[in-house]
Amino acid sequence: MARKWLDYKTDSWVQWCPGCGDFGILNAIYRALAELDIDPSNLVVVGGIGCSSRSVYYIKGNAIHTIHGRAIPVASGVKLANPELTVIVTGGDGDLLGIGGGHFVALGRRNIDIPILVYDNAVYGLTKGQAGPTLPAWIQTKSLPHPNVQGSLNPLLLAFAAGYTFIARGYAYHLNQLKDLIKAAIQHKGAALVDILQPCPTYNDFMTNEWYEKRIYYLSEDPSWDPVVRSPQEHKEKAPKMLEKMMEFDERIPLGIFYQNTYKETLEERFEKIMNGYLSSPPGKRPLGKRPIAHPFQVFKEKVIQV
Amino acid sequence: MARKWLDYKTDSWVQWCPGCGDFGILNAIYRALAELDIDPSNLVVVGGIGCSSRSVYYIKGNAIHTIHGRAIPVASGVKLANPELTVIVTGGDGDLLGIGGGHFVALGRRNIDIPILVYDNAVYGLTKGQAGPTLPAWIQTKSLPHPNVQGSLNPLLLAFAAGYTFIARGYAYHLNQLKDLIKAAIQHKGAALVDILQPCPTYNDFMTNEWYEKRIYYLSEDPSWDPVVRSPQEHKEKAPKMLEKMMEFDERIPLGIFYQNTYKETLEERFEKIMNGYLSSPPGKRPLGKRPIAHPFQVFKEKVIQV
Amino acid sequence: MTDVCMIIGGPQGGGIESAGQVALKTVVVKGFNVIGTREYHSNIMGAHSYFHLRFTEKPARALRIPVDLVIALDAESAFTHMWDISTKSYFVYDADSQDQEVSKIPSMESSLKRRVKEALAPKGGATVGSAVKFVEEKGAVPVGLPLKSILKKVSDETASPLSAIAKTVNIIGLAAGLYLAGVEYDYIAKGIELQFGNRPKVLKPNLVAARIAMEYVESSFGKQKALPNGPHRGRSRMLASGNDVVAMGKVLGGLTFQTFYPITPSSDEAFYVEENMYKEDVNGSKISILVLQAEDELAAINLALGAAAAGARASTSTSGPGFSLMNEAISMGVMAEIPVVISLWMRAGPSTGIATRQGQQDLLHAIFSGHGDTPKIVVASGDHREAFFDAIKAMNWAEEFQTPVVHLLDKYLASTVAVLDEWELDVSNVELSRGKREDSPGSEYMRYEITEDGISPMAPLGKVPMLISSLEHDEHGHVTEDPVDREEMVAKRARKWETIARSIPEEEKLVLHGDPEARVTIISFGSTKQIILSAMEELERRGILTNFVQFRVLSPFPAETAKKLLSRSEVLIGVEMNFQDQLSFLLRAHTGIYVPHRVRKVNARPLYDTEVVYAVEKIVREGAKEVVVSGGA
Amino acid sequence: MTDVCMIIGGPQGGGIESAGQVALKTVVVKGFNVIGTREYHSNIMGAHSYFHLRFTEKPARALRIPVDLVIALDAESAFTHMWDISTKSYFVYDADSQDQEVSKIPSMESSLKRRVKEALAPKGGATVGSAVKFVEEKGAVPVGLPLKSILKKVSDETASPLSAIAKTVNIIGLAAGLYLAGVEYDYIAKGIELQFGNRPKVLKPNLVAARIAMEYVESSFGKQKALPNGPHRGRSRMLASGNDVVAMGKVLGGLTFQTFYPITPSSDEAFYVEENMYKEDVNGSKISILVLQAEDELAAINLALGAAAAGARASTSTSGPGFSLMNEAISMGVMAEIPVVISLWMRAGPSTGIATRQGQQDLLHAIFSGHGDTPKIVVASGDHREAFFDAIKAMNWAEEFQTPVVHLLDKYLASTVAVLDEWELDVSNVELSRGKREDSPGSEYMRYEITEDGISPMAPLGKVPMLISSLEHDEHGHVTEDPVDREEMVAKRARKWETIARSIPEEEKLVLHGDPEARVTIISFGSTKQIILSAMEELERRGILTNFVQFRVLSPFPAETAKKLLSRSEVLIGVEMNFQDQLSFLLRAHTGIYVPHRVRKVNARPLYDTEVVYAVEKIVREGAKEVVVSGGA
Ligand SMILES: Cc1ncc(C[n+]2csc(CCOP(=O)(O)OP(=O)(O)O)c2C)c(N)n1
Ligand SMILES: Cc1ncc(C[n+]2csc(CCOP(=O)(O)OP(=O)(O)O)c2C)c(N)n1
Ligand code: SF4
Ligand code: SF4
Ligand SMILES: [Mg+2]
Ligand SMILES: [Mg+2]
Repeated sequence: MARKWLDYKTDSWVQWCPGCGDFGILNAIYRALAELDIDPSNLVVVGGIGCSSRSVYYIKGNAIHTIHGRAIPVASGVKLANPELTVIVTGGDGDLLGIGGGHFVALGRRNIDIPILVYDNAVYGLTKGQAGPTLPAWIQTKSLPHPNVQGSLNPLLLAFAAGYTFIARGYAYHLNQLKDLIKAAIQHKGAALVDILQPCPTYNDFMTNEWYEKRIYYLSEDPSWDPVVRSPQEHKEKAPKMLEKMMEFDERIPLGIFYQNTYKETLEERFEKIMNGYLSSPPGKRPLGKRPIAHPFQVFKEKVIQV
Repeated sequence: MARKWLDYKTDSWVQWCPGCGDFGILNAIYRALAELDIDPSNLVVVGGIGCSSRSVYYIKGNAIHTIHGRAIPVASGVKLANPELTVIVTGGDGDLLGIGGGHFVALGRRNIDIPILVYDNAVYGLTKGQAGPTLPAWIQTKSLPHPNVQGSLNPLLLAFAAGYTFIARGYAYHLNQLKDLIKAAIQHKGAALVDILQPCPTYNDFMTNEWYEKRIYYLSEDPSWDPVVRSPQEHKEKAPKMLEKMMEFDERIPLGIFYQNTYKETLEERFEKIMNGYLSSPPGKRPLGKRPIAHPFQVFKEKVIQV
Repeated sequence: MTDVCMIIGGPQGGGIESAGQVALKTVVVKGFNVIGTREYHSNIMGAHSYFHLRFTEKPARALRIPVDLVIALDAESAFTHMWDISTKSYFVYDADSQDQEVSKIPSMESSLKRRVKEALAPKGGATVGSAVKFVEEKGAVPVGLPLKSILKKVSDETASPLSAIAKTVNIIGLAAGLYLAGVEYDYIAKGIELQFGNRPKVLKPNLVAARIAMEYVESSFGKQKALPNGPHRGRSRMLASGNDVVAMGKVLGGLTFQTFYPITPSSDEAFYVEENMYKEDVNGSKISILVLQAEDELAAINLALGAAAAGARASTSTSGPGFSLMNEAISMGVMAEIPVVISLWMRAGPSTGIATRQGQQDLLHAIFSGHGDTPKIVVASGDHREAFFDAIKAMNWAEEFQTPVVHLLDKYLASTVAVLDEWELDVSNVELSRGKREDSPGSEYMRYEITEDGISPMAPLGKVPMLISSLEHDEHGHVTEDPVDREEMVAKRARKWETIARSIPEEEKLVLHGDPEARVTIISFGSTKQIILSAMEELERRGILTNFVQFRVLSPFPAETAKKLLSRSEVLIGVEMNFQDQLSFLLRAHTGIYVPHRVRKVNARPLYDTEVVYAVEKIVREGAKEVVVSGGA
Repeated sequence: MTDVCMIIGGPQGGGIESAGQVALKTVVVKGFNVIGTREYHSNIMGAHSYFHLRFTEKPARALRIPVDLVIALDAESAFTHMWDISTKSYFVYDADSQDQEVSKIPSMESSLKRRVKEALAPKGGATVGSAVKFVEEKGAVPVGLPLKSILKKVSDETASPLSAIAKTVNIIGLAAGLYLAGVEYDYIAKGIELQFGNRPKVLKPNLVAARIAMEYVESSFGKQKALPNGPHRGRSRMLASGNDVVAMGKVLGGLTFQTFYPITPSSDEAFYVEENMYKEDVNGSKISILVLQAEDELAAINLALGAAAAGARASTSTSGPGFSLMNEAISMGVMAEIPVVISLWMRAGPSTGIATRQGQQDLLHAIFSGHGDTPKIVVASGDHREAFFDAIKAMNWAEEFQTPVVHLLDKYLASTVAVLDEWELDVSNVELSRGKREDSPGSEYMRYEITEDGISPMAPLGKVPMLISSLEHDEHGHVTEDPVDREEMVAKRARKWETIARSIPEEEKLVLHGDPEARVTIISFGSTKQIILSAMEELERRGILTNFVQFRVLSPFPAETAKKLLSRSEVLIGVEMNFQDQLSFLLRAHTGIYVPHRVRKVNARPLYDTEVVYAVEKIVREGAKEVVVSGGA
């Protein structure tokens, strides 16, 4: 019997403020998991530190609550040690694009099969509302003593530059559409970004629900929109248009899948190529013998001299 | 009397391997500095750790040899403390885009007036030739026991995504063209990237001089190429074409200035707006009094209660 | 003599912080000394938090549990604090919550729920009603406030909808409680005005709410005897947290460059610097400090190092996790000899631990941070006054000795508000210095000139070409691997360290409090100071004469003076809020002196003077070796 | 008895490494024990480097200076090593470089140049010729090789252009030197074959070069007396560096996941694991280890932690700067109780320091790494054999105790090649273990179950839902801030630490070498072991009986046993390669025992047995308190 979304809800108290966009994201995750009928024992949700990262306690499955900014390397370790697991990263814009920015970039180069769900509220929620890396310059949200003097970065372009093979943007309060994006990201084989615009009613009094609702629209409204690239050639042809869409973030903010590359191999597949049998007997599942399998003289023969 | 390029050469022994592309870059830097007639006392070259980062000892001026990956924050500290200084970062692809990737991204958001010269040899030279973040997947250079299973990232796109306002690519052995690019990067007000393709004859036996020479060409060969954007509108219009060029890296590799944004303010200018007089009396130059200027009760009045 | 300790508890975001502020201001206006702190979850809204406050005529040095007054604004607070009540105390609670069951409160920690259920089982089930019985049996007077009807009245009187004035429950509870403690309406009104004075729309309903609450208490429980005013009236006084005073020290101590990456409990310090970063005219001078939020702590400290090299007086501020990330740059600071102050606000670890709670577990990590023989100055402040002056001293030392200085502070100090008198913060004798700063270096300038005291003149960047290096270098700063150069530079840095050890006066490194002749000696460091001092008074009353060696500079360690001061002690007791007895370890390493008795607190709550009294008695009278104290909710 | 110490020096990239390898192999084939290390600059090409080697019939434990043979392939080497020569030694140099002036050598460190100039001024100027006079006066026999004409001959004989065989100068020098030391051509040829056997194009000219060089020496200096063969023949022997043996220990000890970020002197360990990461059939089993180069050290350790949580046997490997960056994750490893081995290869710090040179300055940093009360296991290997077995033990301990384990090693061990006999690496009694690993957890599984020994059963991810947390947590791993939960978990971790301290046998923690009755006791840790053992033999010969307490596990510290072992000692001497006397500090902190005498080496060069002998004599006979030794070029 297939699982229901409620099967993914834990009985932990959900610590978010009333109206927080994170609730919408969490619900969308539940539903995506249910539709994919993922076995909670096989699911590993890895979070950093932040309001958003607490999601790990609210989703039935395995959870690792790591340290600030390091969810991606920890998740990568999990996935590479046991590629059969479904590994998902949940975290904030500060966590994943600020302090964790270097790892965010490195994941693209690796193209490990992990979806990264960025709860993008443009502020540092849990530490009381400082500017996040996606807060535009000169905006002064509630907690700031001065307008933001630092500019914002574009997570979609960043992911593209780094080599992510799935790039999407969703909106926290659009449960169904977001659910579909998360589902697609999980199903995609490779590093996937879903940048989720998430109102933080407590601290971000600029990018509010109203602000977003006025701007957002779906790429899929254009019936000709096809984000999938199946070959380098197709990539080349489609990329400019996709990038143009990724850059659109002002009066109009597009949502949906911007880019999906289906031909690039994952790191797991590459390892299988250089280490036959890696996928079937990965590092996390290889049994440990009672004793070393051989004497070093037998194994490291090139170091041995017959005198 | 204007300075000559030799005025920027120190008498340190230059520790690079014969034929190393770094020599070309160093020479181009000397010449750019000479043409701009920059006072060595006013020049601060900040390096990370790597073959390339040793440049700091070879350029007459102030030098900070920092730690691996941290040249950008250290340089940013210098520049913000004293914006009158000409601050330049020299470093490797591993240093600036690998371990320092997070800071590379953050600099774009800030748009501090610092040119970043990436000596991009696609390997970790000083540690004996491991794969760098710009080495394409499946390439097996000399030192690697297996082909590179990790993919490469695109420094130009990364810079664009992060918010750099000047983005260029040069070639180590094209002294004159490279000199011009570096000059333009120094003259540009804001965060500038010059990604410099740099053959490492000792370890990168794939991306050799021959390999590059077959592929590279200059954007300026197209007389209509104009990388400058002077307004958001112009930005919008020109960006797709620019991005297309940034993505070109296969049989053809374009060199030159891809993008220059002249309307975005630097962080220094933004600080001046919220702190009148910052530029004329910056943190590094403010004199320290002999005593605190006032009693805390006089300064932090909102904490004082008249009982 | 007045000496009242109280707790007001409620959900995060429910006005506990401002109720606490109003309480602080009220009792200060009434002429008392006060100390108050907020305990809260790492959460933005909904989890339990409480303000813990003590006011008295004497110096307000420490908090204690049990308290004389609990104000429980919601059911969770009633359950959480039912153990904290003393005999002859008031327990104010929401009468409407009478039937609320502990199992129905989602935000409560499950093991606390278990404990409540166990404790209340004999009372017929875990409801607020049972909790009230529980405290009553302990001798407390329960005071049920019909919050709903009081709010209704407030709504009527202010002609505002209920939803608009619902937030005044915190003041209702507070006013009721303070009234029971003998504080008259006028003082509370003054406290409310001081808090909300600049927001008239908020001020009005709160004043009304306070009055109605007090009237209700008076009508139901009779008119309370007014407390005589405290002695501390007729002057200006400051209420400031530890975060605040460190920021003040930095601002007045000449800081020009501050970086931070947000982290509890350090960020409020950085924010307060940021709020004060720019002031056109202070005594004819200008305050202008560049405050920059970094992308991470690696950047935060490297930015500060870069700025310092360029001549700025620079600092950064963090907590354990961020400090861990700074290790490599600290090592660079030592090697490249760049001044920087790192304010390290400790909290409960390891790792993320409990981000918003007390711990003193980073002492040894701070001292041994950074690979490769990296001595650095570590100074720990004992209270607000020290924290203020140490913030200035740390900057002086950093620049005089061209070295990283760790200013060790903690969550308790960070969020504890103390009252300070003008003379306590007198800066007229404070000197600001930069040591061998060289503003006009000649062309022969060498950044790492070998000198007898190990300290080289330091010029800012931009004057004359120079080399600064994280690699081993010669006098010029040029990289060298030569064994003789290397040994000379190691020796230079070692001499510098001796200079530092010699230059910082012993009396700044450690302080003996109390009777030098006492046979019982307590050693400790950091924010336990005032708590221990307070306990010592009580211990003396109970016939145990103690003294207390407070370690202020932990590195360089004042070994000889410590030996001297401790030589006469017969019962040596270490009081620490970590489980590795880090100070005792350090003391023994430097002096050989073993500390046989330990008082530990590791439950991530503040230390109370009552606990120190209890533990020291247990040690002195019963010979206990180790006493773990566990107070606090 | 044969006991020869030699140096062969030349520019980086000039074949010094392979000359050293050939020398090692040659003398092993000739039946000797050998030890050899490479000293080099943090540079790819051109800077000076040298191979330092000793062969003997007895165990080859240590290097020494002065040496019996210097082979200077270029002028810089001749200048650099002119002090290193003993009386009755050979000084082989390039006769064509006779007139080369020190001031004309760009790659040389300027202060070394100064010293050379000073030393050679009386000899009429700083040329190689003067250096030759200098060594001659010291009693050495200079042997000038006309490299150019020898190369010409090689070119002629091999019918290859000069440029193609120019690289054989290293073998020319080596062969000439070895011949002078009494090694016959056949052995050298064997050494060359072992080194270049799989590259016939390289092999041939090198054989020719060696022969011509030896013929030249014979014809110019007469036929040398052949050294009798050493006793160690007729069996298989292994030549491996410290990097190699640790990699071997990992591979055979069941490692399945290794990460690294390149850094000297650790990366060669990771590379050797990588070279051996995949082997189809070893005794019917398969080796399959995922080796991943991370983007930085933060990622390296976090990747390993993630993999370990998912069931892998995981390690990472780094040096000081990288280790500094790992602090925060180490703290997480302690809190979240995740096994991981960190091989920490120390080098000369602080900061980037001298990346390719020796130092032992990270002991205290390793122990106190990570904020917030974070005890972890730290084990230091004394030699190759220990390093091999410790690499396995470290993985066992990490998994048995679910904790980070720091395996402390250093640059000297890393690049020192030793000869190992089969029985020395016998693994037949080595057990591999994972402690309370739970592969079939039930649905009630709790990751942090509170147990008496503090260790909870550990299941890999993917079996049954579980929570792993860096925040303070309850038994399930669920975040909690409850004070009682908190104290229980602190106590659990403290009990676990006691379990660790109890479970690791004392005899693995420290070892007493030498006569227990000796009145002079040396303490040390890490790679100084064999050097001290070697010095002890010589000291005994000189009438000073010593023993030596080698500390192997530094955390948990074996305080009681140390006290026992040290109680009888009258002269206690610490030998350390750092300036903070880190081991002595630790010893005193744990036992109160003060180490009054210190031998320090801080010039970033290996320690020599001759230096230990010198220093101990100075202490024992003259009562010196502190002796700094400074040998090495
Ligand atoms: C190393 C480190 N630095 C700082 C912190 C403090 N911290 C906790 S959450 C957070 C930011 C959270 O912002 P974001 O990732 O955007 O998540 P949000 O709360 O907005 O969901 C910070 C800085 C930390 N835990 N660790
Ligand atoms: C924290 C830290 N990790 C690793 C190293 C070792 N290291 C020195 S240089 C280098 C890589 C250099 O590569 P790159 O930046 O590309 O410069 P290149 O040598 O190629 O010019 C590394 C990993 C270090 N010094 N510090
Ligand atoms: S602070 Fe913002 S992001 Fe955090 S829980 Fe509250 S509303 Fe959500
Ligand atoms: S290793 Fe490569 S990058 Fe480094 S100096 Fe040599 S050629 Fe240049
Ligand atoms: Mg956020
Ligand atoms: Mg490189």
